[in-house]
Amino acid sequence: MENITIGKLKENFSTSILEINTNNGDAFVLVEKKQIIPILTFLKNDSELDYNMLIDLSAVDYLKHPVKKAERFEIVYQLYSLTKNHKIRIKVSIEMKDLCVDSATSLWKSANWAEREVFDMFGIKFNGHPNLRRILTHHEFIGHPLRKDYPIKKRQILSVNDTLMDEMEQKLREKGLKQ
Amino acid sequence: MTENVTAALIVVFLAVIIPSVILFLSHFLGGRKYSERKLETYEVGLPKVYGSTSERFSIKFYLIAILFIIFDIETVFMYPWAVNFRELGIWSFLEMFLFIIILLAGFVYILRKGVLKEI
Amino acid sequence: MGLEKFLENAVLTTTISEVLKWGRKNSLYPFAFGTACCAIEFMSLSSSVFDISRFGAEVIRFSPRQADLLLVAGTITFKQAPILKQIYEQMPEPKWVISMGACASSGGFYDNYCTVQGIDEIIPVDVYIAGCPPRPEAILDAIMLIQEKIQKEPTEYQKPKRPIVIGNE
Amino acid sequence: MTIEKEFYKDLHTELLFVNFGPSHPASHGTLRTFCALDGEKVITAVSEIGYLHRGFEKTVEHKTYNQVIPYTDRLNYVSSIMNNVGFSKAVEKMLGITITDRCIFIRVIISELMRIIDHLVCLAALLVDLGALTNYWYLYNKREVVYTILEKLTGARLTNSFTRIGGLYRDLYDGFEDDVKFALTDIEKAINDVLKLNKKNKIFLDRTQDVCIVSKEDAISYGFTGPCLRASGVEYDVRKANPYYYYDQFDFDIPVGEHGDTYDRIFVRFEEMNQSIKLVRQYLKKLPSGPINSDDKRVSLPDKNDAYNNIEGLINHFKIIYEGVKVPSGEIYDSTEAANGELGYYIISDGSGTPYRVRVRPPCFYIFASYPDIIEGYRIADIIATLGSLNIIAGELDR
Repeated sequence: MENITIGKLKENFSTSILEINTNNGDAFVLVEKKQIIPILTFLKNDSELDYNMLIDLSAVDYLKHPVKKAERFEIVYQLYSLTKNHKIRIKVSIEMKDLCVDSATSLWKSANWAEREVFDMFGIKFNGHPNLRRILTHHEFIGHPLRKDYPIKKRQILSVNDTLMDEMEQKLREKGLKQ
Repeated sequence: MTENVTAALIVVFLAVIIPSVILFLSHFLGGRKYSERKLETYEVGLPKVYGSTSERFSIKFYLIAILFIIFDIETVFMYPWAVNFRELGIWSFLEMFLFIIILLAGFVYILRKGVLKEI
Repeated sequence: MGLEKFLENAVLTTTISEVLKWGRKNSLYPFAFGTACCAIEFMSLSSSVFDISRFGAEVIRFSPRQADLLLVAGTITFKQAPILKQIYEQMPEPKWVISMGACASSGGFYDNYCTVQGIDEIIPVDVYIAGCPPRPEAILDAIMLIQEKIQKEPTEYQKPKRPIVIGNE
Repeated sequence: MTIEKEFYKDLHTELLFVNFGPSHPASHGTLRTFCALDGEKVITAVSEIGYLHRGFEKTVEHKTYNQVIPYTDRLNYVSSIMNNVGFSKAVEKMLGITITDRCIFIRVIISELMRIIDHLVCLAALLVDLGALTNYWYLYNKREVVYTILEKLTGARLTNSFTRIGGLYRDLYDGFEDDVKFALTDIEKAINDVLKLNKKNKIFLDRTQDVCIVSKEDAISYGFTGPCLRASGVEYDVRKANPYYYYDQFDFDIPVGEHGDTYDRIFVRFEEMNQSIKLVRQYLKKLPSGPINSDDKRVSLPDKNDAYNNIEGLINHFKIIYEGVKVPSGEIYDSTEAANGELGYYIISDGSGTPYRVRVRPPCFYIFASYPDIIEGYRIADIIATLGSLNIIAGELDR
């Protein structure tokens, strides 16, 4: 049963698709890092696929996974179409040397905070993200906790809370209220 | 005549003495221990408070304050009138009615101008 | 002296400290520092089934200036710790702290990089409540222990005689 | 005819920076919004979360699957069994085991009860923030009625880790059906009382109507799900879109709002409570009898005399408890309709008893991400009403 999404993806982006697989009933496609934004825009704007909702964006660290993967990190986009009621999982693998990928905030606003959390937890940078900062851990935190090599009990104390003024000024400048 | 005055004096006495006694007791009896962090302004425990008290306030608050004062004083004038409403007879009723009409005109102006909406 | 005999049972004579203790004990103003699941149990504490106002602690203040009982309900993470410390510092003097729940008392079952392992690392705590979340009756018991501690603790006008032991008779 | 805009512009009053901060009565404990105000109106706002980040995803990587369930309780601690059901459903799908019908029915009945009491607390807290204090006691006492049922059933009031992988902690106590029926009529009475108080209340209507409107496109782009998305007019409910646990065989309809303002978000929740009550009644009528744990040896513990008398039962019992349920290597993303929206679990297993990675898709993370943008231009009183109507639960938000 070749679902329509994979069929269309093969037609248009056959070169940049690295792996297609189904597991527990869900299909997922591993794509090239360079082609991720064109693929996502195609999935969103194509009338037949119409993936208008990015349900979830997360990352996985395959350092200690028994099955050896080519690169260490993988970013996972769960897409869902409200009108067509079908979903697809797009994966992008990120190698340790070049920890960055293009940001999807231009396509969906839900990617904004999800990417900030992936940056906070794994240290993967998103080019073109409007406000890439830590979101869950405090601003004096060093290291990225959800990596497999970060010890679970390594605690870091926060001395002074973040005043958020720099973030606020950036927003004010965008609105033209502050020089 | 005198029992009215004595009644008023008792009220004034109570109104002045009791709060001052309470304030004096709490000031005198309560323990006091100041630390540098306790005297900082309370901003939900966050380090930096922005702006100072000498900054300019938005004009809208001034409007609200003035409107409140006008209509509050109006009700203050009504109290003594309402208390001995019977003895004062018809003329005072018409006088007070005139007073209310004037203020009502001001109120209609405010509603038309939509001052309260703008806040 | 003859004063009591003369006034018989018309007037009760007592010391200032007793009056102060009685006043402080029965009108605790809790500062509900609720962060996690214990805050929901604190909400059911202040609703009418387990009524906290039976102990005079019904007026829940959200500013440290008007509170004298800091009730820390929920997990305190390292990001929240400076705020808790600052709020504790800014509370006026006769103040007591209840650490409600396993997370506040010892970090609970979150033994990881971001949870403070017990708020007594940051602020002195008077009464710990076990449970995750503790039942509302357990919080009422803690408030009674605080009241017992106020009754036994010497006020600023008395010299401290010996360490106070609460809750075991 | 209002005051001309230029009248204010040249007065160049300063922006007032205020923290609607972590410990504020209306900020549910750990949400912080740094607002720049002009008078009462919010010009721009910046939100900060993470004050209750307890490291769920890191801690869970060292626990076996059944040990993860108490951690999922503390995600959305207002309706905790819904998280358990979501997690166990995802793991059971990975294992490929089918759970018994009675277990499905009990899970749905308790989940719908949890959805009702989640909306009760959300509306109670919201109405307290709006100043309507009496509704707090009307609604909150009905939650205590359901608490007594949960205490009898699971032993805990709030964090009742009730499901296990492949079944439940225990069967229903007898007299459960009558308690639930009594609780439902009680809740209906409380909802009517609160609606009588608020439905035509001018102050309530003025404070909630046309406040922080979220358009349909914005709601989808922000990743809204659940009552907040339906309030904006998008009819998406996981129970209808891809039904699980026989939801398609029972009739209930999804309330959908038109404007997507605070008023719609509140009344979608009120209407959803009525639908959930209807659902629980239908499920109660058809509650089948039979075992509650699936008989699959990889998952369910052997019964008592097996574990004590023969060696296979003993080893099986020891292996499941000690090394945890062995889930075949693979990955899954499975979602259920929790009270705040679509609660998804993306689980990667490496064949051992402990999960390799559990990623929770928290519904209110994406809803709160839009908060600084949707409150621009509204007054402080409105942003408090809006925060209440979004029902942000910090445990689920910061994980």
